[in-house]
Amino acid sequence: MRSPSALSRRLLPAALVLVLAACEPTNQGYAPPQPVNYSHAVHAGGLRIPCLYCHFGAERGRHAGIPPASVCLNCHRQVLPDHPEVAKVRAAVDAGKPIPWVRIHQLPDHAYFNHKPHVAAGVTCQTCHGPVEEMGRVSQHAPLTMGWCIECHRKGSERTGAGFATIPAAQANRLTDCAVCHH
Amino acid sequence: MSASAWTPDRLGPAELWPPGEREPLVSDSLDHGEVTRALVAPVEGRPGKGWWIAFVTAVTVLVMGFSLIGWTVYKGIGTWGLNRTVGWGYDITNFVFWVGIGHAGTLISAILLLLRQQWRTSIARAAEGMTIFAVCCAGLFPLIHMGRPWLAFWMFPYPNSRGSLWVNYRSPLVWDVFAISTYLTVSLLFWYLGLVPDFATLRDRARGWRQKLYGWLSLGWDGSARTWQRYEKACLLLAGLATPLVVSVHTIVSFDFATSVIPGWHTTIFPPYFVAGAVFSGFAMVMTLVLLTRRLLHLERFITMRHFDFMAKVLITTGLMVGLAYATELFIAWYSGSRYERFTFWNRAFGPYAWAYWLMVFCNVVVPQVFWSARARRSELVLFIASIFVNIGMWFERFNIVVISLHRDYLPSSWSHYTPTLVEVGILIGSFGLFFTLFLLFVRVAPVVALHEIKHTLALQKEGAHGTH
Amino acid sequence: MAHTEARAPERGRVHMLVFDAPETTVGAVRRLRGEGFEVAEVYSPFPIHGIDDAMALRPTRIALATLIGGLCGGIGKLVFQGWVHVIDWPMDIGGKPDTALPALVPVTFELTVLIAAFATLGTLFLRRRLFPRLVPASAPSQPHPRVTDDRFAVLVVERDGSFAPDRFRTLCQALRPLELVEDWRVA
Amino acid sequence: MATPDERPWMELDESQAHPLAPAAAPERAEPTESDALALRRRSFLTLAGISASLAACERLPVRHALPYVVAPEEITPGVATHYASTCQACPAACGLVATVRDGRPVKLEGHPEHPLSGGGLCAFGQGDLRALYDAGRLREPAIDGQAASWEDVDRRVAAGLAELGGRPLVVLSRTVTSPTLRSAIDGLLARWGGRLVELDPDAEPASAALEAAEILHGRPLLPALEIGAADLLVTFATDLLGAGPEPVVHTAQWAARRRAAARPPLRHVHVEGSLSLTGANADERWLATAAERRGIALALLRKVAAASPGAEALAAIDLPAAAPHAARVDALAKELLAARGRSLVVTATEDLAEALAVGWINRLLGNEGHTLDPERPSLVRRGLDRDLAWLRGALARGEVGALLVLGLDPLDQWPDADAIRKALARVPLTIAVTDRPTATASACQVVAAAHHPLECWSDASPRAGVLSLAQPAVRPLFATRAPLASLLAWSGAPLREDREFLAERWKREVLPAADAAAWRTAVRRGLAPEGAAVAALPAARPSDAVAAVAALRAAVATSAAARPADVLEAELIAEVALRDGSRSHVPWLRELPDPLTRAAWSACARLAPETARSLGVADGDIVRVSVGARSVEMAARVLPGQHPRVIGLPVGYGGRGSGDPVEWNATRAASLDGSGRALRRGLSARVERTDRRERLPLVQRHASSEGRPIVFQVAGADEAVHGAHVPEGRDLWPAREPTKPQWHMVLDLDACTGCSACVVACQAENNIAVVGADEIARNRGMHWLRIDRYFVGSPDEPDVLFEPMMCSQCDHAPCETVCPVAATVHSEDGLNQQVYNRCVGTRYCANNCPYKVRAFNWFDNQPSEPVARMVLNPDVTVRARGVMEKCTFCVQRIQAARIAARAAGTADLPEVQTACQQSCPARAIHFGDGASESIASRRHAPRAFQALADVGVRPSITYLARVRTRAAGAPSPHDSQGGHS
Repeated sequence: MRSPSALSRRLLPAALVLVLAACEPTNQGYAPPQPVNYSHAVHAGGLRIPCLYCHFGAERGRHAGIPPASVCLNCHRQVLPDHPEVAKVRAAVDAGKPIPWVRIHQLPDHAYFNHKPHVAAGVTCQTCHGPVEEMGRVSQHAPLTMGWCIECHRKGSERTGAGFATIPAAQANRLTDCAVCHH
Repeated sequence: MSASAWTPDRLGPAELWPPGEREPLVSDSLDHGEVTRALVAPVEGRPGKGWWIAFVTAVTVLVMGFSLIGWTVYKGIGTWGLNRTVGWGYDITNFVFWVGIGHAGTLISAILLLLRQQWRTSIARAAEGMTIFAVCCAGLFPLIHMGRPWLAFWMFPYPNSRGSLWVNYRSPLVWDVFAISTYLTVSLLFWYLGLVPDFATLRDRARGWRQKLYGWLSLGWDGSARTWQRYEKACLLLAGLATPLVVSVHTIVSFDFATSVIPGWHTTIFPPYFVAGAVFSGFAMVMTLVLLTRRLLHLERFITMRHFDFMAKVLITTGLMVGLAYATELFIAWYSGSRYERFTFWNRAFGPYAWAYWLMVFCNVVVPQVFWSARARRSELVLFIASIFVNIGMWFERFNIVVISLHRDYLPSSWSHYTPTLVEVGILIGSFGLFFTLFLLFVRVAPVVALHEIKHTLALQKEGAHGTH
Repeated sequence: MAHTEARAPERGRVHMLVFDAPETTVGAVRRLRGEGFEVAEVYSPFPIHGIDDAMALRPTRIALATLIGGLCGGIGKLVFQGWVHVIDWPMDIGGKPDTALPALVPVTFELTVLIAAFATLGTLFLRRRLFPRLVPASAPSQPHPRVTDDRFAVLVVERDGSFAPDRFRTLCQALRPLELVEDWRVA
Repeated sequence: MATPDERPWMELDESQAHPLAPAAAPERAEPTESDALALRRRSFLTLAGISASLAACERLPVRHALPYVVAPEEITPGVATHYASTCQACPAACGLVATVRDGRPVKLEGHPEHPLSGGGLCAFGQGDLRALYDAGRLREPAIDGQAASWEDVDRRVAAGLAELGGRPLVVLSRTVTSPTLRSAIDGLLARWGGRLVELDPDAEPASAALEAAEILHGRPLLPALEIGAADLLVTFATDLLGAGPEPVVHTAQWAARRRAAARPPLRHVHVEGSLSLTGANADERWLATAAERRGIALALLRKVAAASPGAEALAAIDLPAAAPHAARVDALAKELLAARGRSLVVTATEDLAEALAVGWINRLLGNEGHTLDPERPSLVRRGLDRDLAWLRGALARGEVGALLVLGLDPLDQWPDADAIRKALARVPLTIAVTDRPTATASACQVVAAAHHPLECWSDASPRAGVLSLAQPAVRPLFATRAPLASLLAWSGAPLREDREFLAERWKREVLPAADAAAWRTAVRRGLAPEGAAVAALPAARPSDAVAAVAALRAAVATSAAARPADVLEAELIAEVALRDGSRSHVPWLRELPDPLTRAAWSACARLAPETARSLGVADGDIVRVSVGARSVEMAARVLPGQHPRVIGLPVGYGGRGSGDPVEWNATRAASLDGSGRALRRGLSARVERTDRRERLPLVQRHASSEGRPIVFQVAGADEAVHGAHVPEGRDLWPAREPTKPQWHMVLDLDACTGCSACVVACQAENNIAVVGADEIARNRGMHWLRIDRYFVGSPDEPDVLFEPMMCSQCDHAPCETVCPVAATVHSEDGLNQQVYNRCVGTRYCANNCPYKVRAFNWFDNQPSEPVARMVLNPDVTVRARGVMEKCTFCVQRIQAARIAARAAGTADLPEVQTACQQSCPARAIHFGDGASESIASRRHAPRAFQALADVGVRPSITYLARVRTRAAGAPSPHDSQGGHS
């Protein structure tokens, strides 16, 4: 005669598979090699170049933007012009061909994320992107799931400290409205 | 049930059958072994020509239906005849139709069990099977009617990475999901529970893979008195649970319409009206099915004309109930004074779909009146034709509710017309293919009349006969 | 309790009487028990009317499981729905209040029934050890291959030396079973 | 607009190359397979914002991000820029603001500062954006049907022009409103010798009115209308508010005049045979055939002249006394005389007598200089039939040395196309300048593939004293050339680039100072500065009253041949969507239902119910309409309000390449009179029924409101609507605490003319799919905003009511409660949000919507060609198959405003305009916080009502009832609602 435990030995793994299939995996930790071996640890960490110097779009609009190669050469015409990685950038500028960076942070297309209000509200870059200034090769820090977004948006209505203070209270509780991100 | 003494007087209206002429429900001459052999024969023997013809036909229709479902999923719901005004047509009509069919089984097995109606025994198993297959057919339609059926699992509240976005428990469709899945589950459990002793019988007669199969299915059934004691209690409890459940399911299905704002849908009469209609259509379908099965599997000794007599009386009763509901709807529409209500019901009776309305009235109210005649109640041909009419009529009842209410609602500028496409018609026919395929497989796998219950009935019949004399 | 009952026939010598009708079976059980023999179990193809009484079985408490299951399902679902709509993520749906109780009734009811049904059947299956198994269960627990067909088997257990074999045989002759298997053992 | 920028429109610095096209796509964009489509890769950014759904259980696919190599200054990826320009879809030349995202225009809106159009933009103009991205555009020039380079084209044209041998070069064009283009044409003609022939291919004739203006005012230019100064407007068969010459301008004036509370209400009397939008909106509408209209005009003149001192000469003319509607004519004449200087009579006719009579009426009533301005004439119609007759003759005689067709397609539009085709073959050099393959282009030797107007530099002067500038909004998509540049190249001008030529001319002739700063300001504003020099007009000859009276006497003498009363007359009409058919390939415009017939895609002949009955014809029956030797087959549409003897035939359908099953344009049904004029009205027609039927793509099949509280009209602006109010406090549950703002919309049905500009604006803004005729016929249109049309009163002379219908964002939204997955829920600011990516497509919400404003994606309907997808607004999700969608009150704009406010650190949102509101020429749509002054005052106005208020869903849309003013004693048989089907 078989005991209930024999039953559970067979059924439980099946149940586990079902549960796993139901939860959505994320791209968290994705750190692909990039065409140019650029180190944020060196530039943002060591040299303390502000994020917005290169990713100037974050203040102005939806996309933070990958800086045009010409921005790199603002410094690298003088600094380390002969570094092999810098040479790749200069070659790209000379050829007029963009560098095919591999995109790391990808939100689903039906979510309209806009950098501008987040920067304006004082959300630091690291809140979402993690300690980029310590990353040699950038990896995806946050899961970038809706649940993760919502977690912060829910707090937005409660938080009164730095950043969220700029949001009038009447508007803050709208941060969980669907249309904030989906339209 | 087992605890109380059963007397034949409780069988039914005794006045129809004067003492001495009382017709037994099951032929008295059978002993238990004969019952076993007669009822397991379709399972153990090779299927006959009739079965094969029916099965091949059903599977062909099923394949056609599923191909059309595949086409719908591939191309989009646009392959159907729905439009901006009429968002539901055949899909939900079929859904409600099949759910309604699915009510008779539980009614017969649970409610009649609680009411101690012994005549249910012979048809309960078939009716329960029919219930489950009908609910399977019904469940198909809400699934495929979705624009994105591959996301149907969103209808279930499961933890997710969207901040845990659950479901909207205010939506009658969510109630439907819970009602239909609960109903299917409980019906399956109830049905399976009834099958377990019969599987054990099959197991003990079988060799080889069949023995293994039925060994698995019978869960190590031993037939001990202690098991039977708990088994009977559990059956009663399940019957007690299934009774409000079966009423709740069609009530909730009616909420899909009753809680909306659309005139013709927004109607408080719907829950009882739907339940009565469900019993009506379910019994009609049981009648159709059992008439066929009885012939096909030679079960005349177990399913006698007396059973049909009872069923015909149920039909006439429930038919009058739906007739009353139709009349009440019309009266209330007039009495409400609401211009929208009045128009909607005027439009049902005299609008572009008036033919469907009057077809419904004819099939559901007029046709069952034939059963006032005792001879009609015992004529297989009349029973069969009338039951088909009721099936058609009840399908049109749902069509009338779904489509005629929608196609002309509040805003005349949006009034429209709905004509089904061949794809929709094909899927409806295909759902019958699914239903009959499952039923035909069922009669080959399990005894279509519950062995242990028939034996029990026989024993009680004899005991009762002794007791009264 | 049921557990020990089920295993009872395996202890001591067991004798089996086989009948072909429920009435004779019930009569036999009454006689045997009246004569002081211990009837361990009766096997039948369908529930025998009056056997509980004859064997003096205690009524089952399975309904308790139904009640507990139903309460858990209903209350649990009601609380969960309330938590979803009031605490976890309140939303303005159709302008109705978050605490719209009537809307939560149908699902609560369904879950009550569902969990109660599961509890009932689960209890039945657990207590009577009904699980899918490959080997026919007749081997350990079913004394006669035709008890699922048309035979009724009565098991009498010999215990504590108070069993009187002669008296038993005499009684058996009087009861006229179809078969009498003395010292029946699990195959 | 959304961004509170004090400089809302970008300026293009002339020192730079056109910077709109970036060197490469910004991030999120992927390289496209544009080469296969001969698209120049540099010319556009790919399809950012087009959603691609991601499988749940996989890692996301590797995507590359291509940043700019060197970032252009003007473009911030993902941020819109706005360029002021001028619409060139028709000669009315309304002001335009193009919204450009990542180098591609995604929306056209009216220019609020434009002195004439003032912010509105019609459906046709907005459809021009979709024409830019039309996959069927010409992509390169061709010679003799073979693709060629521009050098070859210029060589061939130069060689051809060099061999003219004294025969004239004829430039055939639509009325040229661009002074710069006109000067380039002049330059070309001066160089080679020739003549410009202007032609207006519209259904509405203008030539007779131009001739009348020449007689009365000394030059063939139509005096500008000042409807705003009028108290009484009498219009004869001119569709001022619909497909007329300047619909946006006239609608804006008309609606503004109706709203002017301080003055007596504008009375509008319209006389016509075929129901038009103008007729539908008039207070009073008289049915009259073409001949009857002439009679009415002459009878009116007779009465006005009799009552006007100094009009003895006119009174001496034997004007007919008896006219149809004699009693009404008497009353109207009295009204006109009572409104001297404050009345306005307008006609569109082919009959010189009628045109002169109307001119005389205006003159006698002293309207000139008040409601009518001959000094600052309109310049949008200049085509004279006599020029055309000359060209026909010259072509027939083989006297034309070279023919340059600028944009027109005469072979499609002229009745005698076959003769013209033969004549074209004998012309030594034929050139077609067009952006589309046309019948004419295929018959021409040289096809100079033209830029789309949105790729061109140009200017426009639709009225004397008004000058606006057009700048490109996108870098050219194909190897095409601006028409202006082509003309410059062929005339051997020193400046060959269109922008240089334009800038040079403006600095020389328009701008007060010839400096770069003034030019830059002009480009930024899209308008010539105040007080700038205007385009030169033909000099006016002094008006000669004696000659004008004589002309009228002569014209009256040539009376139209009497027609037996039982003969039907065909009238060519234009619809607001397609107008003359020059954009009939634009899917947005084809999908746009006609506001009156409610049919999209399909041409249908309009018949009065009585006529249809006598012919035994129902909607969709194909009828054969024969005019002279020509006949056309068309589906019938029974239209209440049509004159029983007039059958309306829409033009604009069936143009080459439009995708119509019938390669036919209704203008060909027009007949030619003896002088070579193409007649469009009063054509004797025979109508027969065929035994074929068409399933008409109708978006509305029931015309009556069935007495339900849906739409109302009242007799005066202060009159209250009865029966549309619902007692408060009937809720079963406590109300939610409202927050601020709660978005609310008010639609003024008294201003709304049904012109449908909002429908196209909504379609463009919200990426609404086009589904095609078959799907429309199945009632599966996707429009979020539709304009319902109800007929009230008798089917023969009904009142017409329009009611824009869109999601009402109900506070007690029935759709929300039923959605199982919470894909549609309410937002804090009162919006009914629809989350497409959550929707599983049960359609329950749409079923439960009392207004039926939700649209389901039955199929994948979005265009697959990459070039067509460039029009998609990246701020709005492109909906997938199986998903429900509906009006969002342009939530993306609200969101942008909120982000702007947040970035600015203020609590107050900047003004938000929905797309429909912005485009509305009549300013009939008001949007904002329900508690704000502008909305709240309107919500509680006497005329305010909510559609289906008794259902209790609490819509956030309030309507203001239509006001219909009838003359005292005029028949007013209709109550405020009801009707027939």
